[in-house]
Amino acid sequence: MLELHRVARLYGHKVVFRDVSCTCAAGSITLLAGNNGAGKSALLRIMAGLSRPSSGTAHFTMPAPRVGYLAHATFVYPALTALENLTFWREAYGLDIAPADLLAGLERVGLAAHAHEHAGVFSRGMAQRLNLARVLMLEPDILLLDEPGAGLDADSLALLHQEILSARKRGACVTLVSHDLVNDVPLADRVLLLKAGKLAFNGPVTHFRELAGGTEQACCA
Amino acid sequence: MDTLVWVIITNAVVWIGLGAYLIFLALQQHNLAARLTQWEMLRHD
Amino acid sequence: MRSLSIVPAMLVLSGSLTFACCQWLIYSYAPTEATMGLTQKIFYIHLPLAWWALFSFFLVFVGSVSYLLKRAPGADRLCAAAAETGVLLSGLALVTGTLWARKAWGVWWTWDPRLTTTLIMWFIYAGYLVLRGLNPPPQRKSLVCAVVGIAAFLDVPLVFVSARIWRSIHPAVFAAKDGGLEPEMKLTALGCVVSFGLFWAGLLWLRKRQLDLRDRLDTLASAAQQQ
Amino acid sequence: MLRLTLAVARKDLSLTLWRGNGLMQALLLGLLIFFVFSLSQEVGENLSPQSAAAVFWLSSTFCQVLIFNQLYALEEVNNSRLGLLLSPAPIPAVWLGKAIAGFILLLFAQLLFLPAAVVFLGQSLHGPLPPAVAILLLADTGMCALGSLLGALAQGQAARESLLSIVLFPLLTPLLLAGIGVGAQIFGNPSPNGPGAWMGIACAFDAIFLATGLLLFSFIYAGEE
Repeated sequence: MLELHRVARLYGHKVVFRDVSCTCAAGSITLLAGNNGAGKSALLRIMAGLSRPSSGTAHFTMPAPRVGYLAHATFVYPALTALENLTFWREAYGLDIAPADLLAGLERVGLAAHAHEHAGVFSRGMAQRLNLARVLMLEPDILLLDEPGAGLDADSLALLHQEILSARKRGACVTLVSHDLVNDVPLADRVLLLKAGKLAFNGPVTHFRELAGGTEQACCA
Repeated sequence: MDTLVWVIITNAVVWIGLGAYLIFLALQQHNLAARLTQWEMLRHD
Repeated sequence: MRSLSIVPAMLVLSGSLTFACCQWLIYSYAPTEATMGLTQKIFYIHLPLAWWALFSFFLVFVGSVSYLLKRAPGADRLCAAAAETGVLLSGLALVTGTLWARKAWGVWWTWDPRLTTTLIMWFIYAGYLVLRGLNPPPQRKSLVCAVVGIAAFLDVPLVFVSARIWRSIHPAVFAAKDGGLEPEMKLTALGCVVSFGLFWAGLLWLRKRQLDLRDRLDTLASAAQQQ
Repeated sequence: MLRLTLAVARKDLSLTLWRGNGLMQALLLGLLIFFVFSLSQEVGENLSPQSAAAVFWLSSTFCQVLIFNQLYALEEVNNSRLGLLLSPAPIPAVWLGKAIAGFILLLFAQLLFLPAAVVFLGQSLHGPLPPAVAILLLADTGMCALGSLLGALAQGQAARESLLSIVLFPLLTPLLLAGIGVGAQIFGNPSPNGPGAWMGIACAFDAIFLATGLLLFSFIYAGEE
């Protein structure tokens, strides 16, 4: 579904990472791990087509896939209500969804009661749920998540995990950037580990576990 | 003021300007050379 | 370390020397203009400054287009060097222009379309240099500068034409400065432009090479840091 | 593409006009400029038509810089820029949407500046109105095309307003000259040439910068941090 071939990323003169090649298949969850500054977010942006790789190629194997991207930033306009936010994104993405279905989407993330409240008064958890509703509305073929769980309460986190699993069931290709390996490794099918500017590990999660209880600890630290 | 003096002043202004830029370039070059030698010393350590 | 080519330095030197020789053309060969007298001699330095400034800005345009097409960092550095020399030369052209106007017509500034265009260009590219002096993420800065470099050059003809209309609506106080040039004057002016062109090329080359060098040093430094 | 454009334009207008303090800052700045220039008149004397037209366009330009800064700041709050970039529609649609929103806001501001010119600067309207309206619309189109292209350039920088002003102001010179030239005629300073030549300039400017905006916007508005 998603193919990277010898992708490198420079920041000015600094090599963030290079020679990253991998594929992400439909109906699988890939965990993208690495230390701070290893370039996980930069790699995810390249996967999303938000930034160009400094060299190498990144492309989707299917034509015009719907890409959902969920990051720490909530993409929410504080002065619009929850429903207006969602309506705006529907228009911006050119989707044909009835208003009733938009409300159902808010219901799904537990925001139905707050549909007509301004998003500015939302807590971080609520804003991120609204963001999740935006992504779910897309029914993405490719779902890219950049530590969306940071700062969320237990309920929101559980909802997020549930939606990630149902996206996989639907056949989406999910890539998840995470710090929290203890909680997120059980979700994943494959692991990509960025270390010292290279792809240090690329394989199934079982292999990753066998290979290093130690690596896992090192990453969490 | 005499026209000739005026013309000379004009020319002088131009060359002072150009000279100032050349001096700026020279200073920059000097800084770069210093950085380069420092870097080479570090590498030999 | 490979020693640096002496060509640009030679260009600067030979440009200055030939320009010095042109002084003979200016004062002995070219006839003194009838109405303005000696003041008109300023023209011979004013013209090359303005011409090469405009050409520098054209180079910024070319460099910007090629950066957007190929994303080569070298094109971006060429834009930086050309914009700097362009602002320098157009600034000096403005100074000589005002000094000339002061002596010839008793005013510091005339709204002559060419002089006005030079002033606006100076403003535009001075703003461009300010933009370059900022410190956003490097790749983004190059992109933004390239876009501004293109927009700026597309603006130049519009500025010129509008300055022309502006003046013609208000009765022209001063006739065109250098309408009919005598052949000797033309030859002299040409000599000045060419010899100053040598100087300009040397200057641009020096600056571009310097920026290249700085870039390479930065690369080495960050590579060393990463190891 | 059109749907994204309309969505952006509608959202920007509703956010600026009905939510938050919106246009107030830009309007107040423009009116203050009129007031300050009214101080340059001696007792019983009015500003010349040309000066009044210049003040009008000065206010409009400042107003426009603030408007586009604000329009692009909307996406900076929660990084919604990335959300727009992920839209399957082409990116220049965002440029067009913002340009349309800015155009309407600028026109709205100018509707207030015109009476201000009459009241503070003692002007009265002479001359044929259709060419005046035409040049106003043409100049605004060009200003918004360029403003919308460059509005995104200061993204993430401190002192965005002043940065945008120094880059944008000199580039707008042809339009300002056209606006002032025709404005002076409307305020009663007839010229033998009429507005024809200025129309030509404004049209050329619009054509060039509408094309530039369409072609180059996606380079400026990108996901790079």
